[in-house]
Amino acid sequence: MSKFTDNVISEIKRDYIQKLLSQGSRIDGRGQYEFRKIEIIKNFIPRADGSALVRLGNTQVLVGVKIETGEPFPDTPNTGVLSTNAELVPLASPTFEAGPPGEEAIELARVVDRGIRESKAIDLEKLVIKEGELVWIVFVDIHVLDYDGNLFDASALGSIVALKNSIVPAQRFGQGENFPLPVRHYPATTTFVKIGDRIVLDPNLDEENIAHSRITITTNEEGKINAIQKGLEGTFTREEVLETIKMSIESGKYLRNTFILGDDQK
Amino acid sequence: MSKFTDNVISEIKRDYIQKLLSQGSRIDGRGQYEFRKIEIIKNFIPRADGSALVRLGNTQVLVGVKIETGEPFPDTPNTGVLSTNAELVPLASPTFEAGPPGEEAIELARVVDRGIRESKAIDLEKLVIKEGELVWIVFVDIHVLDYDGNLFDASALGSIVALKNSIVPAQRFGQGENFPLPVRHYPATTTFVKIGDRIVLDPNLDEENIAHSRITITTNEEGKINAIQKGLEGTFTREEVLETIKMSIESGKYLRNTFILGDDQK
Amino acid sequence: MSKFTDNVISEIKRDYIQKLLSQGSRIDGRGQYEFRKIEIIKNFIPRADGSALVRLGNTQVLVGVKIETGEPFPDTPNTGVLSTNAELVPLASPTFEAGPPGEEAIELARVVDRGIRESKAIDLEKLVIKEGELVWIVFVDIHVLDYDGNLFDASALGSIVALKNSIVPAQRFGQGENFPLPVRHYPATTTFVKIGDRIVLDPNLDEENIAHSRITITTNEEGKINAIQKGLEGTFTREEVLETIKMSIESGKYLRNTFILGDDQK
Amino acid sequence: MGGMATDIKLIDENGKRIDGRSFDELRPIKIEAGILERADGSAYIEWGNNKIIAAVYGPREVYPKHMQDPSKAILRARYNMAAFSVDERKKPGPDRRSIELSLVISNALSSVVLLEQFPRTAIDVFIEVLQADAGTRIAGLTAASVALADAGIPMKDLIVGCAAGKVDDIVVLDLNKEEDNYGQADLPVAIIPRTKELVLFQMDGDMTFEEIERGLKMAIDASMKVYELQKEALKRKYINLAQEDEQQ
Amino acid sequence: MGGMATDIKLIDENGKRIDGRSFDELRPIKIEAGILERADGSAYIEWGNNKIIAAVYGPREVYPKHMQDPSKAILRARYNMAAFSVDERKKPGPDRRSIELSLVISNALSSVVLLEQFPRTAIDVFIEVLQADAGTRIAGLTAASVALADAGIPMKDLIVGCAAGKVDDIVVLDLNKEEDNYGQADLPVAIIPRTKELVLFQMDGDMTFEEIERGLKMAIDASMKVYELQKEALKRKYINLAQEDEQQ
Amino acid sequence: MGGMATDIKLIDENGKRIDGRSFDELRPIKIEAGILERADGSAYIEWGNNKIIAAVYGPREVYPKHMQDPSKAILRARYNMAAFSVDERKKPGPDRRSIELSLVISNALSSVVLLEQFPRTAIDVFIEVLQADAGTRIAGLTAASVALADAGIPMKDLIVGCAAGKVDDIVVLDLNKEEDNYGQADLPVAIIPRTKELVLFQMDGDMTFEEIERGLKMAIDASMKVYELQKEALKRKYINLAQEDEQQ
Repeated sequence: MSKFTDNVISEIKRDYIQKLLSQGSRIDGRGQYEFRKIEIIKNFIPRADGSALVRLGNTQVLVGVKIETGEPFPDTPNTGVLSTNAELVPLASPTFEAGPPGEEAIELARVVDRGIRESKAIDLEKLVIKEGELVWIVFVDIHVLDYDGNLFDASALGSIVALKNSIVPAQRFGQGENFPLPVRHYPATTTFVKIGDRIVLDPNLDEENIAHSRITITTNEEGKINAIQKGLEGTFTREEVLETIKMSIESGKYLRNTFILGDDQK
Repeated sequence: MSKFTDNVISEIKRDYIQKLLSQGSRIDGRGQYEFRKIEIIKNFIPRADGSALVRLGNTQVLVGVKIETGEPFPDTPNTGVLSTNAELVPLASPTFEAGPPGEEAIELARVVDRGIRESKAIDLEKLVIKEGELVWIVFVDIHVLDYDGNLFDASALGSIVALKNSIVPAQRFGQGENFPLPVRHYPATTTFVKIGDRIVLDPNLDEENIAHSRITITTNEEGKINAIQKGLEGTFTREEVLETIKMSIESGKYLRNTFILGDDQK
Repeated sequence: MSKFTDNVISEIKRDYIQKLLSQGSRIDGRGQYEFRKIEIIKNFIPRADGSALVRLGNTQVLVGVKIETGEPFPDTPNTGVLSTNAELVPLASPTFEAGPPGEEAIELARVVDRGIRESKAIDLEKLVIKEGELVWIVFVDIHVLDYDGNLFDASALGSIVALKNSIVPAQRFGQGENFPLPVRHYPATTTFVKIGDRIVLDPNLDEENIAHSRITITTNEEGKINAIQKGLEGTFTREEVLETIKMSIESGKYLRNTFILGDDQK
Repeated sequence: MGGMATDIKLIDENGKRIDGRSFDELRPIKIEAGILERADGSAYIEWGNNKIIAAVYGPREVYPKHMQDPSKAILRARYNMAAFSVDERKKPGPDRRSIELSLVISNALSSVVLLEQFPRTAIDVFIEVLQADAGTRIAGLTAASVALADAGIPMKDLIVGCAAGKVDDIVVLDLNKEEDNYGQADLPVAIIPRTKELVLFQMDGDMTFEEIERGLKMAIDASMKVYELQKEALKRKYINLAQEDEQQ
Repeated sequence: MGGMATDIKLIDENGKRIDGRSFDELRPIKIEAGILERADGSAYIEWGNNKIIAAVYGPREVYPKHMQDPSKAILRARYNMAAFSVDERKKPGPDRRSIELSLVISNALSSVVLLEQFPRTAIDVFIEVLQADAGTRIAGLTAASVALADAGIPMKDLIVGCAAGKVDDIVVLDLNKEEDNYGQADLPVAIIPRTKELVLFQMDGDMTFEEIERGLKMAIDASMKVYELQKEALKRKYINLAQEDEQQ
Repeated sequence: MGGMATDIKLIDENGKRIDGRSFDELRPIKIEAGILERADGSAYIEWGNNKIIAAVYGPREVYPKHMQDPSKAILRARYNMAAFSVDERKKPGPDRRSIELSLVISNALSSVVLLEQFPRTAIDVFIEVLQADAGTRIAGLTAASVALADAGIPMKDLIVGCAAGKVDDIVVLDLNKEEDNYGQADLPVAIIPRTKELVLFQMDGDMTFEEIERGLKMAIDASMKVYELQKEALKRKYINLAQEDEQQ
């Protein structure tokens, strides 16, 4: 609930987008299940232990990874710790406000976190220095720079690319040689919205602003599903949900092969 | 100072209550020093280490006790710790707001805490695991569910009943066998308000809303006084205060015999 | 940005002050580089480990020093810790509000802190109990009581006088005999404001309210400069800045000889 | 999911779960409407060992005013856990999990409440988890929609839900606490019963497409059973009210 | 009460207390009115080793506006301890104790201020404890009511108080820090001197009815002595003002 | 200054600094205007290893309303460091240093923006430090003034700056991270280039009058060079826009 409701879209634009969709077209000419142009600059922040700047159309998200030593949680003494945080800094949108993370930032961080955690992307058991006493804590910080829709996919993509390229700074902490962060799975996250009765992948801000329902799905390289989050106040039918899950497995493959495992990064 | 001043009472009702009182009657037919109907369900929350749901007329308060290990205070290395907290959750009244405890919740928690602490109800010296290093911390959490006046007495009663039935979960913390929390005194708390020049025990919400002064008194089984809190913006004469203290010793006996020591609990 | 803009000054008074200044006079008859009357009561708070009440005209600031044991910062294992805090309590001005320190209080604390820290006034290396584990932490708390302009100089003066008279309470912490806090340098802080094209030392509140630029300079007994802070939205020319630095070295001598090293304290 | 690697066996050789249920069996559920005096509407639910109260206030004024929506009411749900509701005492106040659940519950309820009828106002829904035992978001949401009905807030339908999950490689209904801690996936679902559209849908863990398809069906079928309990609770409340009226 | 079991003897064989006072003797008290330039009214009190300043601002505007009371002024007292006022440095900002004391002090002052004369405004009272030595709430309240008078706020009367307590099984007046830490009970009292009605009254510890009766009497009698000091402080302030006027 | 006593030698026998620069040499600087879609104006700066983005929103409405200034716009700059921008992860949210820098940056920018043209509004400037390498406040301020120009906010001039400092007893320009950590003084300066008036000026460390005089001159001269880069960045932006227009 922002004071600056610049996200409000004009009636005319709303009607135009909906009309196009009903004819099978999108406002920016994309196909129903087509991503916007994706650019990734990995290691954009050399001072971080891993980082990736993701451009998804005009949306820009910078993810930085910092790895430090600390105590494990009492109930998991023999695994490292993953901590994911998102800042919707007011630089990125007139609707974002300074201050502690609001419900949108928290939802974003928790959905991205779930994708990494539930896919067991990081081998946390290899991040134990002394069982029950000292482990590596992996901080994933999502810094949104320009908000033009679909922060979920941009942030999740930036996070896994940053993690894949992260180095555990063991030397800085007097813990021996540096080593690559052990990443063993490559979750890919895709988001769909429903506008009227049409469903599209990777909504831009205009589409997001008139969407009734949203669904974000994370799948792994075996085609299994690790996380789902339905969002917004609208509904999906069971058939729609199952269709988006199927499409997510496909689109996830594209993201994984092209941007996570592939070399299409700067 | 609430935004939703639903506690405001109509002029007509105010006059009616005052007129009745001047004739020696109360709006719900009770005597001047008569409690509303009291019902207690102890161990309502088996997951807690002790609990009691108190219904005082339409007021409902749930008190839960959790007991954990922790460090003692530096100046009392050989006693356990008591920590009392009250949450006036917005579910219980249109005048309660979400957020950190306000002055009303803090006054409630501190007055209940004082009754337990000053009566030395809990034998805190028996809650030391290792002197100066590890002791039991007893958390009393007062969760107000329905606010129809006199939270002080409902909360204090719920707290002592919950404590009396609490088990120290030593096993959960690898500290040997569970044992009953050592409770050796049974403080009883009674609250009076002054409306015009009439004083009544256990005000309901309508009475509270037109009261000028309030006094809450905690007494123990020896008829000694352990805590007093005068509240609200009005005054009491010395004689009135002494009269309420006398009545509190009597009413405290009733509460203690019937609900704290007696079997009139579910 | 306060709700209570009592600091707003009338057009007429503004014009009068400016006219006087253009004629080389100040509203209270002082010379351009003359301090208001200064009174210091040292050890005003015997319960503190050091203290000084400073009256600078009608401005009153109470500085208290508390010294406790604690851990050093990881990157400076062999020095004690200095922590400076300022509270602009709402008692001191209609424009101050309760709550955590705002940007003005933080600027004040940080500028005073810089003067003490950069002049190396306290010999922090003598405040180590056990290297890397236990050191003395020196808390300087600035409590503003009456705000009639120029909090910087009053607070900085009170801080160095309080520190010079502080006793490290080693006995209270079981660390041997008490000893005087080792203070080896005597920074003096002076503040100038620019009104129109005139610069004056030690502005009172009326002058502060119509000033465009402010500069606060801390110098040590060798005539070296340890800290500078330009404030407010206006500008200074290079020549003006250099002139105020020169004057600050002079005025600093006066403060140091009369109030810090001298006996002109109660 | 807790995701802890353990040797705990959650389903025995006869297909029975540790609490004796079969794979598609709900825990015992009890719903009561109108249990608070002060709230405009309220409900209490026991679902397994969950004990949860929901209350509704509103439509009422919104402060500060610039938060008002001139075209409709704002529905704000607040999911809160009592300090003593879980094994280790929870510090009072919202944590990140509570904030996320408050959001998804607000969204789910907003899908059926006729918010357009009350512009510039707020409808506040408070869910207090008194004892937690897995499935609190769905149980709380289920109680909240009864509380909304009890408050007389106009709705297209109730909201009702149930979780499915995956335990010992089997898709099962309505995870209990141990299954939630040591199982492989959790799949909370809430629907509008009249249309069976999904209004809340989350998943975490590891499931194939087919497993989700199966879990979703089980959760929707079970939701319809819980829906009957919601309606009965509301009916009981109104029968009681009618009887009280007669007695007067 | 601190309630620490110790062998500290607080009253000697001659009935003298550790600071040499008899059982019903006040500590030295000094009150000064009008000691701050900026505040609308102010007062400084030394009571034993307590050093406390009170200031008043108002009546003034209330923000945000929906906090205004259309029928009267809101009186808001804020009791605050300086970080260096106590043995162990106190972290700045309100703790639970400060919040409770701010409330009981606000209540006590509200009983005499003619709030109805200033609807929609706030009267703010700030109490800064610079050095604490037991009895700060009463000393602060006593100074605050002088500051209100100094600000010209219309009042039915001043508020004044004193604590009694129980030490070594004896009821005594005006506990000092050691007596507060190691004694058996504390009984802070504040009254409207004209009517001797109680406006603040708290107790914690262990007392019989008769002990409270005795303590209450001692506290009220002592309050009347402090009342004289309040009036003298205000008189001194106005004599000084008058002299300054004459000199001009 | 870090003030750590070390044996680190920061300037070699040939007068070269550890990164090879001479005493009055700037680090490499790259400025780009208009790099964000959503902001009303934006700029990106790389200055040595600093990487900083600035964005501007406004003039826009101020909430709550009593914060509005009826005579002019409020300019609010917010300096913020990303958690990963420094060696040890920084907890998100403002610390005391960020709050002070936000203030001095707000003051500096306010000196040139024609705030009187937009009464009752706010102009918000957000500076995000993505990677920090000494001199972030000046680099951020330099980017912010380009962002203001990019947003079309009317200004008397740009603001531009540079720091001088003292290292191994020598006055040098534009400290890098090691020089900042182990040097003797830091002297950040920002000016209005047209008049060379100072709008930001801070110092900490240990310098004589003559050293400050020299440092100040070096900083002002260098600022004029950075000013050229600012103007080029803005020019490039408008040439690109013009070309895009032609292509359409």
